[in-house]
Amino acid sequence: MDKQLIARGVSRCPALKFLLWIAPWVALFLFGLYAAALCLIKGLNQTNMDNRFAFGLWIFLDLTVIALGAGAFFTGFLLYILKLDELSSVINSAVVIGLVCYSGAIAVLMVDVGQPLRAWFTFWYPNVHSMLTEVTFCLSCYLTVLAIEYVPIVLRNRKLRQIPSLLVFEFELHKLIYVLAGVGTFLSFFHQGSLGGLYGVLRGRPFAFREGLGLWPSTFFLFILSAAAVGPSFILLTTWMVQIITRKRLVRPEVLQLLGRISGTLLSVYVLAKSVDTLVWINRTSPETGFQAWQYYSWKPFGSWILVAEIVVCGLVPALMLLMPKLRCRTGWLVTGAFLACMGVALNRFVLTVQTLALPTLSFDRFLDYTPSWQETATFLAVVAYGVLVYSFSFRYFQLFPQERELKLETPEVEESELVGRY
Amino acid sequence: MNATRRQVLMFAGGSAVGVMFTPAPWRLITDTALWSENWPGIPAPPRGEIHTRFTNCSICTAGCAVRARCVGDQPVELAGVAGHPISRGALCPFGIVGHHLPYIPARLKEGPVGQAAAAIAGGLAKCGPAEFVVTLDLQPGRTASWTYRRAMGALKNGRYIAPSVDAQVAVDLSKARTVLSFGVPVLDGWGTPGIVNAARAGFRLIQIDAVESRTASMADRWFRVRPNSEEVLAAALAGRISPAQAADATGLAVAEIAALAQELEQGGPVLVLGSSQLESTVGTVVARHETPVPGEWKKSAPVTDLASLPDRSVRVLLIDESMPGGYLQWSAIARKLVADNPVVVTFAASPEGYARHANYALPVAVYPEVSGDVPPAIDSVASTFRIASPLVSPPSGMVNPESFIATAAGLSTGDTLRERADAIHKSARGAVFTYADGQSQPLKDMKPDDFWKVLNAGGCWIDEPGAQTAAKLTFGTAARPPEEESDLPLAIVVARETASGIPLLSKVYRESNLRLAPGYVALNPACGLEDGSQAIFETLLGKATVGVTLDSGIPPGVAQVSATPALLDLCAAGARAKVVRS
Amino acid sequence: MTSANKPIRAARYGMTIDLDRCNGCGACMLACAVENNVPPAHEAATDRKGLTWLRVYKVDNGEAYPGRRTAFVPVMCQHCGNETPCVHVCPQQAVDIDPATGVVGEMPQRCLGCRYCMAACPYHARYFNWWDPAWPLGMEKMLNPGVTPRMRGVVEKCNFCHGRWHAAKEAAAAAGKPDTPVEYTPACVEACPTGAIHFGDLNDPGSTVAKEAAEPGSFRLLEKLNTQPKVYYRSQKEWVRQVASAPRPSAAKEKDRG
Amino acid sequence: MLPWNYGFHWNPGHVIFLGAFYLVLTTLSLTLIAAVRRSRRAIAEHRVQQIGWHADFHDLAPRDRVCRHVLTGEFKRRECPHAFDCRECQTHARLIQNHPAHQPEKPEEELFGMAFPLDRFYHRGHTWVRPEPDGVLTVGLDDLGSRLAGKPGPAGLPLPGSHLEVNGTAFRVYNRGASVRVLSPVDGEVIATGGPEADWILKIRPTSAGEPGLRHLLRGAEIRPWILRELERLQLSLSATAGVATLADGGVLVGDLAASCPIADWDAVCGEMFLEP
Repeated sequence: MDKQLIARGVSRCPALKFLLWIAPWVALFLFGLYAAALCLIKGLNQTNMDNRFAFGLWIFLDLTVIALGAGAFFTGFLLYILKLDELSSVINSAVVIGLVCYSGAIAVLMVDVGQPLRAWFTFWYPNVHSMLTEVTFCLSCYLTVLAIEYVPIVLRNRKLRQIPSLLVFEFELHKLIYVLAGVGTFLSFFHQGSLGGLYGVLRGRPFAFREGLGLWPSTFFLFILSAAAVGPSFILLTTWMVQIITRKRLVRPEVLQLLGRISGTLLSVYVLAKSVDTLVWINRTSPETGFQAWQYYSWKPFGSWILVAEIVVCGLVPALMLLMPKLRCRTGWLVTGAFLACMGVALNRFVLTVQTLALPTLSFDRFLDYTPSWQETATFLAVVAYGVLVYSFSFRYFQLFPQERELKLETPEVEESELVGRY
Repeated sequence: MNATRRQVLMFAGGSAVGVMFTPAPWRLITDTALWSENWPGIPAPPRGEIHTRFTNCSICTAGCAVRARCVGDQPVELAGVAGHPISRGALCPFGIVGHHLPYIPARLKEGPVGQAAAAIAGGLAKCGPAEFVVTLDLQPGRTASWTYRRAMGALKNGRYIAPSVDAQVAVDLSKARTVLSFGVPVLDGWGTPGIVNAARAGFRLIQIDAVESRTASMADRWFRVRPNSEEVLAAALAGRISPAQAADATGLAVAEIAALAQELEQGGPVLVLGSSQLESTVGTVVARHETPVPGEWKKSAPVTDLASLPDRSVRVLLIDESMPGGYLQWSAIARKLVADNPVVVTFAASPEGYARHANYALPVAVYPEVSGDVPPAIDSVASTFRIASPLVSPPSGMVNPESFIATAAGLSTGDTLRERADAIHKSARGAVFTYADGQSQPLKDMKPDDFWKVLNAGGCWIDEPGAQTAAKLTFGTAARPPEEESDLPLAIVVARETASGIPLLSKVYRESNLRLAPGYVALNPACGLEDGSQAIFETLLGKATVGVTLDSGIPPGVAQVSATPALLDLCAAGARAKVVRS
Repeated sequence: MTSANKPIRAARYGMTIDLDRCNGCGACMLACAVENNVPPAHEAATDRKGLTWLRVYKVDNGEAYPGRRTAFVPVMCQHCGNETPCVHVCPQQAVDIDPATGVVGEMPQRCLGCRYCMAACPYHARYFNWWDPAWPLGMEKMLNPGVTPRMRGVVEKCNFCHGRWHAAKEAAAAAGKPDTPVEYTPACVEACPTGAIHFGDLNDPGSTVAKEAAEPGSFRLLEKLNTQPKVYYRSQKEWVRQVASAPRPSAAKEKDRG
Repeated sequence: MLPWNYGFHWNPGHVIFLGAFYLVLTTLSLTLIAAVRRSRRAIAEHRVQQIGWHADFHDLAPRDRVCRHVLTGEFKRRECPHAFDCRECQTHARLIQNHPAHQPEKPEEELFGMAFPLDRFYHRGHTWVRPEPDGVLTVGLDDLGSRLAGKPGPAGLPLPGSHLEVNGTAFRVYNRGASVRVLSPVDGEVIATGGPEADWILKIRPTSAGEPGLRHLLRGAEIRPWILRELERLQLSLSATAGVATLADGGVLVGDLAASCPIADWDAVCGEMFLEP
């Protein structure tokens, strides 16, 4: 029934099947909205956060999601600024992922603050020394950029492009996409960094505090690096998942491998930098503030295993997997590597947010535990559902993977029956 | 000129843009931001002229002098009166929030006044020769207490009961070089904070306590004995039993006990608190001169204690718990009541006390709503007369127990406080300290009316110090050695410094773990229950639901119980308990 | 981040707390709550979701009887003087240091409730309004007119009784010397029955606090963080001074828990 | 935030930070404004059709964008930089100067039973153009095109007097769910429209008379390789959608392709063949 909206020459599953696919996600999304509404109307007492655990699941979500969404800016940067044209086959998908991640993160932030009505105060009385100000500004700007970058994708829809004015606007806007990519890159570098700075500057939390390189603490740069490193990995991962779910070939394997290679290279740099930073922290930064680093890891369950897991298992290992051409060319290894890389960054964000707050600072403090309330979890899941929904619709009605059509023509051996994917 | 529509629009647009480059719109936005800065439902503190009023805190016998900062006639903040010869500007945590006492959520608001009066009348009529009409006064020594005694005296078989009989013996901390305290919270709610703190530097405090109470932790020396074995140790120190026996019972080493005994030898004069076995050094205990009363009051019922009454003999029981004081276990009282429907009337502010058992609970005004005098504290060497003059007016429907009981007994009373003030003035003893100016002047230089004014506007009459006496301090009934009850593993220790139900006190027990919350039991973390969980507290006298607080300061095998009436009813001296998951 | 009128001589208000005199009665906590219109706890509140601008912690030396010792440590905003953690992180200048007094101020009416400052504070001296403030019926008549109650969703903390400072300031101005640092007493200082807390201008060498702060027995919490708190603690007991340093490793904690 | 706001004071932090912020905002808004203005201009200049074709061309698979000289083997690989409009192509001009297209001897190419008379020019959108003596150009669907279009044939013909431009939409073709536009091979004014019975579809008076106006059209020797390649593409797209490919019926292409294999996604196939992705 919605055939006229679906691009010519690509096959999408019947509308009914599509509805069946999105129905559960819509349900989850609505449930999450209800939970979020509770938090907004009744206040944050609905969460399990408290004075000591001032941040919880949501901040972890924000940091992780934004790191994963970094693929959008970084791919754009590689494609439009560094002219890595192979990536044109994933850029649309990257933009959608970025949009989803950032809008989701900002939505959750709005629920996370006690007085959402005053969110604009940050723009009104900005404290330029605060990392959060930097984050707020860059996030909102970059979300706008992503929205604008998303417009052409929407306007290329088969039906919309038949409206002359839209067609022309899309054409002209696409010509200027380089500007947007440039701005996006600029902004992203800053907010990815300032998200890292967010905790790095907390001299009151020696576990998170890092010494400054110039204006910003080391975590600022580590976050940029790690985000740039996993961004491509996450795109790789999502593209692969979409290919599995829809049982279609959407991009050439070389593209995925290229993404893997980029990811691997940056990841190895990141791992190196992170290790150096950690050593400096253990041997200088932390002791100087009167805290012996080993103490942090004496609080179960956060033993030193977490450090190993973060730097070796989810850092060094995937980096090598993605760097070795032999392994990279095997989808299994490629995907595993990408997955581990993403896990590593998620773990890093978790450690920096949750573990930091769990650890005591005063000698008469307690080591705190925290389990999110159902409202928090539901809100969290709503963001996931929201992401899946936006991506599903975008995939069905817009051309996220320009190569799809020709790849389809290239594979005559694929049977019709197989081609009817879920979308 | 006539402008075209286009020109008008252009002009409007232009000026709009122009305005953006002036401060006006931005300032406007900033100022209108206020609407998101103030929410409905946030109470606005009342405005008004601010002035100071004085009174005396009547929450306990310390009767600390209070300086109240008032807006209009509402007290908003209470503080001590610096330079006060007795309270010395100190005010305990409960006194600080005393003005919130009327707002205890569970406060008793109305009661069956008419029925109660009728029932009492009926009871008096039915009262047989071997039966008694009894007034139980939890806070003896007040003027109201005298009225009760007169009222009971006016009845042929009236009796006046008080938790502690001897109100005239006091301790003189300033004379003691060593204070040996058997579980008495010397530094925490006992006596008068001002006096204790002033004298603290002068004496060495040795605390015998089963748990690390707040006093124990601040004491110079703390001996952790087995619960309820304080008296055994005292006996050993008094030389009645051998240190070896005491060692077994108390869990202390023989050497420790010997050392302690020696310490007391050299550390004299020694003031012993909380023990009826061991005597204080002469000089540390004084007998206060009795606060003068009008002559005609003298013919009144004597102060007796509950034990002196035969069982099943009380026909009518009137309980005045309007001023918190000692608490007599209900089971002990119930034993004395006649079998066939006795009349029990309690005058209470809270339904959680005897109101749980009484036939009639009549609501009373509380501090700082009501005018009444505060008897001198145990550590006040001189008799005093200070009036807690009301800072706020009580809600309607409150009963004045004094006049109610007087009327019930057919005793006609005038303004008793005034009468007593005049009696004191006649004696021409002592001096009067005026809070407003911080001056003290001999009573004899004062006119009766001025004296009365001062007393009501914040003043305190202080008698000459009492003389040394050999009289012993009595501390209720001596604690019996713990019952050996196998399936009740926990020994009970009562935490006397429990927080009350005043709303803001949540700061010290719910929003922090500083004090034991009412209705809670503190246990050693090894007890296997979760902190803050609900549990069943059970003794031979019954069971109750309690909250559990884990505290590593509580030794295993001990349950520290908050001193709320409901729990005190279950905790006879030396009783044992068990706490099980509910 | 500036005060309206910069005085000629800036004050540096600070506190000294004698832990050997503190018997943990909690009078200061209550006086603080009364003075600053801090509402009583919501029925769901715990010691982790409560509002205690000033909180007295019960600390021990981690040993079992007979070695066990307990002390009480009143902790309020330490009014850090150097790189004040909370001031630097607040995204919208809702937290500031008044150069005239050195007091770290909080503007609840500008607070967004992001709680970043709470994560930043090593002393956990900042508290979030998880619920709308509520007093038992009629009790709001007893609120202090000098301080506005805060609404749900904002952070608040000790400000050395700003209301009292303001009153003192006005009195001084009325007396014709608006620019000199005024002397006033915060509620907790006034309330402490044992007189363990002293308050005054650390810049004034003659003041009690300045003298006591300089004494050997005095120390500050987590001094090595170099946040330069203006609240000094004093104790003659070595182990009490130890509580100011970093936490014991959990092993020790577990031991003294049991 | 703004110099006029309370609490604002000029310090380096503010200047740098807000400077950057406003710079970003300005850039973004300027970008949008530029896009809007350009598109307004484009619409005003009637470049919509052209832009539409360029957008389509951009969406074509790379191997469908090859230069005509790759077909004839003069280049190994070359992507057409002018969206199949060779009139402004220098390379093309040079090439045909070097060796002008020799007039083939036979009058028409015959492939799988399809006739491609060589007396006319062919557009890569499967239309042909025959210059008439009176200078009018006759336009029709070529044999492959008409087989794709099937029975109903062309529809939505432009009214006489309307103006067509190269690679703009000439008319549409509807067949078995397929709905594609057919690119106009030439510039000019429509003077007559033929029906299904006629072998031509449009008669057009060209804007610029003579050969240069037709330089972008295929001719002579180019036809055979081109058609062969087109059949290859047809084969591909058919097999991609239908799996089976029964194009040739005893070496002769069936009359109505759509009828011959109905399960195929004819929308996709026609899209491929008529260059409308």
